Amino acid sequence: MQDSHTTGAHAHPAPHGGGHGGDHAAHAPVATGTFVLVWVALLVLTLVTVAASTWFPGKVGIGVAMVVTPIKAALILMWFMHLKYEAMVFRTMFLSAIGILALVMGLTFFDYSFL
Amino acid sequence: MRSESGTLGATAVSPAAVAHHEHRDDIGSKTGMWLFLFTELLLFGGLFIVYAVYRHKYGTEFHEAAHELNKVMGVTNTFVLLTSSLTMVLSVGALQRARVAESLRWLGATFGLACCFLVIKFFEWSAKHHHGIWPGGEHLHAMPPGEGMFFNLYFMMTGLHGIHVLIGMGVMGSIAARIRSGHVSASRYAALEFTGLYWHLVDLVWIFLLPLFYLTN
Amino acid sequence: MAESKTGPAWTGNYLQDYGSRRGLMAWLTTTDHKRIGLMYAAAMFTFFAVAVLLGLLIRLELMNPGMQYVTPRVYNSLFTLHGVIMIFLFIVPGIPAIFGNIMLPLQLGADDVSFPKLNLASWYVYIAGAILALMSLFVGGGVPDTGWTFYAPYALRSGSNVSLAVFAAFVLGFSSIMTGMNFITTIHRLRAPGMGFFRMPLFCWGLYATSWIQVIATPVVGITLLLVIMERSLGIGFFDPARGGDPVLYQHLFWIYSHPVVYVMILPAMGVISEILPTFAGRTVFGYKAIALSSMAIAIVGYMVWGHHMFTVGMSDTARRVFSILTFLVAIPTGIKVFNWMATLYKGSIRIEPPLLWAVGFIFLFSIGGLTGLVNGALSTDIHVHDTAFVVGHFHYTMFGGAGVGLFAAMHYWWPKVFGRMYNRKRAIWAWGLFMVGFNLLYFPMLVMGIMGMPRRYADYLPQFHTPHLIATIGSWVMVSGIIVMLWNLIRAIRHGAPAPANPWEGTTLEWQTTSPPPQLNFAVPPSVTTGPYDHTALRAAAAKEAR
Amino acid sequence: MTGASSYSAMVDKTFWMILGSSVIMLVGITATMILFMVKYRRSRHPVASDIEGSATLETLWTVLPTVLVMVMFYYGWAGFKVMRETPKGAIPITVQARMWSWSFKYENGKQTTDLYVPVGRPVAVNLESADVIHSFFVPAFRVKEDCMPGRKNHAWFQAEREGVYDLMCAEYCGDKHSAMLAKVVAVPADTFDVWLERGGGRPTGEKLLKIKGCVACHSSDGTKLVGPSYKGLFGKKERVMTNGVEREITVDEEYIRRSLLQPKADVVVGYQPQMPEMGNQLDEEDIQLIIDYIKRQ
Repeated sequence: MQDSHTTGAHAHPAPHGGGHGGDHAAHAPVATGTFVLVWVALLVLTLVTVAASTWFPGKVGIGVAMVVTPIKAALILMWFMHLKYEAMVFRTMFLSAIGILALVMGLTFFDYSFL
Repeated sequence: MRSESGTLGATAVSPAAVAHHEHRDDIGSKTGMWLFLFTELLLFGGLFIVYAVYRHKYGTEFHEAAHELNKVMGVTNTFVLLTSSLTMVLSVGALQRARVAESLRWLGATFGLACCFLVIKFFEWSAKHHHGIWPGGEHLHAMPPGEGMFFNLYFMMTGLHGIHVLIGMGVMGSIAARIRSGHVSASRYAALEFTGLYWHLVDLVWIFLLPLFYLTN
Repeated sequence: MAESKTGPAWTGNYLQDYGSRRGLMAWLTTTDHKRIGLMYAAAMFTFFAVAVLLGLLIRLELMNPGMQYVTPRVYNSLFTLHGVIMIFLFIVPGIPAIFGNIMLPLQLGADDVSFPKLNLASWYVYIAGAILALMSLFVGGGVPDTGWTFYAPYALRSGSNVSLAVFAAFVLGFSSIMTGMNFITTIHRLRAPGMGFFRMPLFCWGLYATSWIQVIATPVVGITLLLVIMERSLGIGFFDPARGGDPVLYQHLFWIYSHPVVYVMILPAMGVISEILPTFAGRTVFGYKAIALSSMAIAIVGYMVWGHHMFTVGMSDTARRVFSILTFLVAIPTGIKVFNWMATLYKGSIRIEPPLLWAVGFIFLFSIGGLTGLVNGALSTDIHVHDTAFVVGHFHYTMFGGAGVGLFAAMHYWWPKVFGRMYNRKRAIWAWGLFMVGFNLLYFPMLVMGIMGMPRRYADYLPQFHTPHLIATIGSWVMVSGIIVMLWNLIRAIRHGAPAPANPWEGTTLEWQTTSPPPQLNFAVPPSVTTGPYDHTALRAAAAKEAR
Repeated sequence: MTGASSYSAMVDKTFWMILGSSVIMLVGITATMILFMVKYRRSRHPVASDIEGSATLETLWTVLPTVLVMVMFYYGWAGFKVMRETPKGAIPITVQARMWSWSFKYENGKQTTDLYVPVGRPVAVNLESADVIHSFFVPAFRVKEDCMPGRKNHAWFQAEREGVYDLMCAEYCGDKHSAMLAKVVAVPADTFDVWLERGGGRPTGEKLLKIKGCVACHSSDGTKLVGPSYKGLFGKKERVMTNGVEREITVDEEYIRRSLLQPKADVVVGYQPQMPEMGNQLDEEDIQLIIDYIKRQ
């Protein structure tokens, strides 16, 4: 698997659980401005959703929410939760977990949509 | 796939030597943290499945019931949580740059915003409670099944989310103490970073709860 | 964790006390993965014994038609307890908690798992869950009588102590999640130098697939069980048709977890078999990548087949077809494993030892379990056998004949490593023979009577089912005597067995490179890896040299 | 066990097809393993050869089983399709399941505790449950479908031979699950028509109690079962739990009516609140007939 960060040098001895920060995982701190920009984007996107649901209740409002909400989630995941800066393996794991949830939900609807 | 083999194979490490050499595996810890976050996602995921099924079954009732919720409070709380996510990353960033006091200030702000969120939530819930709308309550029990389902889902999902906010606040408190005592610092900030990851997850869940409940009319 | 292993240049093995604590306290506070594994074993086999006893009582009551020894209510509690204990306390933690804990770091060449403290915590959570489960027997409205599946709306109406039992299952889920998180991280981070993912022993692959299921699936059942408790206490009505809820949704949520979890039970057992066969065939495994990747395939496809538990509940016909075809897909990677195992015996140099016999027994019994599963996968035939003794037979062939026998195989394979003692070979083979005969006498009649139309969970039955019931009950006695001989033989070996060499079976994976039993830090010299896990060349060369 | 419905032969064919290929595979696997273990045991074959794998073989034993299981799926599906497509003109019968008895309601209002069906004509069963999940299972007909509260499940079958067949509850439903049995009586079509006409109209109070399964839990001879006996019940003073408060009431018409419609409102001390609400199964006239019957006990 694509776990390029696992190197033999880490293999011995066992590390400790829990939270020590340190050199192995360190990446340069992200500029404050980037975070503020993400935050502004999140606020704006929230307003867009609310506006859509207020002025165009029903299909349009829900449609906008269905498009915008995942974008907001992606912003948080990629920047606030640093997935953008992490090794590939973290993104793969995350997508697998979400993928399974989506799959399971989809399969459930083979029952409810066809009743 | 890894091709290079490490050098440790050549050097024998005796148990005694290990005891004196404290070893950290931050990527390992982060892997564990993310795995934990997946379990949280799937925990809410189960409720999202329940929501999806009943929204499908009781579409109109859900729209009716959603009118009862206070959209202003819901949106305000979204802003509060989004802002708290910002203060959280700023706190991590400050600690990474070894600005301890600034980091603590941002962490304090995050804590305050979390409080603010809960206070708003409290007013919202108590208004509902006042009208007899709470799980097991008279009014809720008398509602048409679909609307009752909406409110029970609302209380279960925002309640579970609220518990997560409370836990997050507890963790923030203990991390603040550990930053102050120097156990969490610029050279070992992972604990604060993981608190941040957890807090953003709480935010992430709320981002989905907003359209599912407040913007469903 | 490093602190607890201090002691200047300690040279003893992990079974001996070290550090400041002695005796029981040293065990209860240990973070040593091997000791934690043994603590799981002690607790789990206690519960296993209880559940076997309950199973014997069920069989005794069913020996003849009519009610002989217990009332229907007590009978219902008996099969509920048998199921709850066997599933949640024995077979779900099962091989991962015992041999995953003991062997994973050894096979990877690490000196512990990634989070040793979390590992100990998960044992305590397991014990807490077990205590809650036991409490549900004695307090409140009586012993739960819902079956281990807790189906709504019966579980919502039952006056028995369902909430506490459900809460116990919820708590046990956390233990499972913690173990899964620990193993995934360990596998990603602590492999020996040179050990890429595709040089990992196949048991580790089995555990890796299992751990992912534990992490991803368990939370779903966690929230479902919480909702059952909320439903019983607050009447939220999610699963109660009287309040507009849908009992079928409960079954969906329950099986979204509980179907993948049968792979939690079986994948590590398949891993054990994949270890034993190359060792006793004295050759490399056939189709390493096929076996490794089929574990992952089973884990993933296993998520998509839960609906086959629900072919008669009134799901949409579309859903039934979709789940039927997906169910058949999961048979394919399973078949791949079996064929590769057989090919591993081809042109080997085979030694018939107890672990190999258990492994072969696994393949035989699990094949019956898997093949009868095809009857359950096909729609028209499943409609007939669904909720009959056929399903009970099929389930026990896969779970007991598979996961259970896999555990027994693991015990016979790794006992010398874990305790540094050999057990009596002859007695082990006798126990195996008794078990195999008894097992088939017990469960094969269930397949037959299920086809005849005997529903499951019946305290009493119509006279036409008498003969198979009688044979099954007699079989249960034979099988249990086999288990007793086996356990007695193994336990006796801990004190009286001959000392075991480091590598009694000529195994090639890393655990055989350290002493038996291993030292606290597993390896005096941390190993590094240059070949695949089942490379016998070095062993053969050594043997040839010795012969000269 | 021989099948007795129009589609049982089809189900059995699929079954034997799957079973046949399973037996062939099981015997093949077992024989091969034993053969290898004998032929390549160390005393006869001291040096093993390392065969890492074979792409050809892997492909072969991936593709062949895939084809085989898809054939199995197809047969299972084909049989299932027949089972789900109710033929036009099938006789509708409503199956009412409850803890722990069956009753069957025909189009003309006739109700029975055993299921009478004509040979050679399709029967469509609508499956209802008054409380928890039950499952309608007639092994001889190869038919099974749950009586799921909150869902309208259905099934159909056509008896091909005269006879009396077992009908069982296949979904665990509590204390008397294994006693929740009935018979399916398949009679010639003309006999069935005569039988159906004769028994129309409203059953007596005593018959109602039997049809609705009340007698499973309430005796008429004073025996204490799951619920109180009808004997000497009317006019008796009983201690009941109302909203968790114990109080004394006298059994009158009002109380009996409430017990039928809202059984959990007043539960007699010493009994579990297990009785289903009967409102959807009894109309006002039925209730009066039952009250009159209980008065006479």
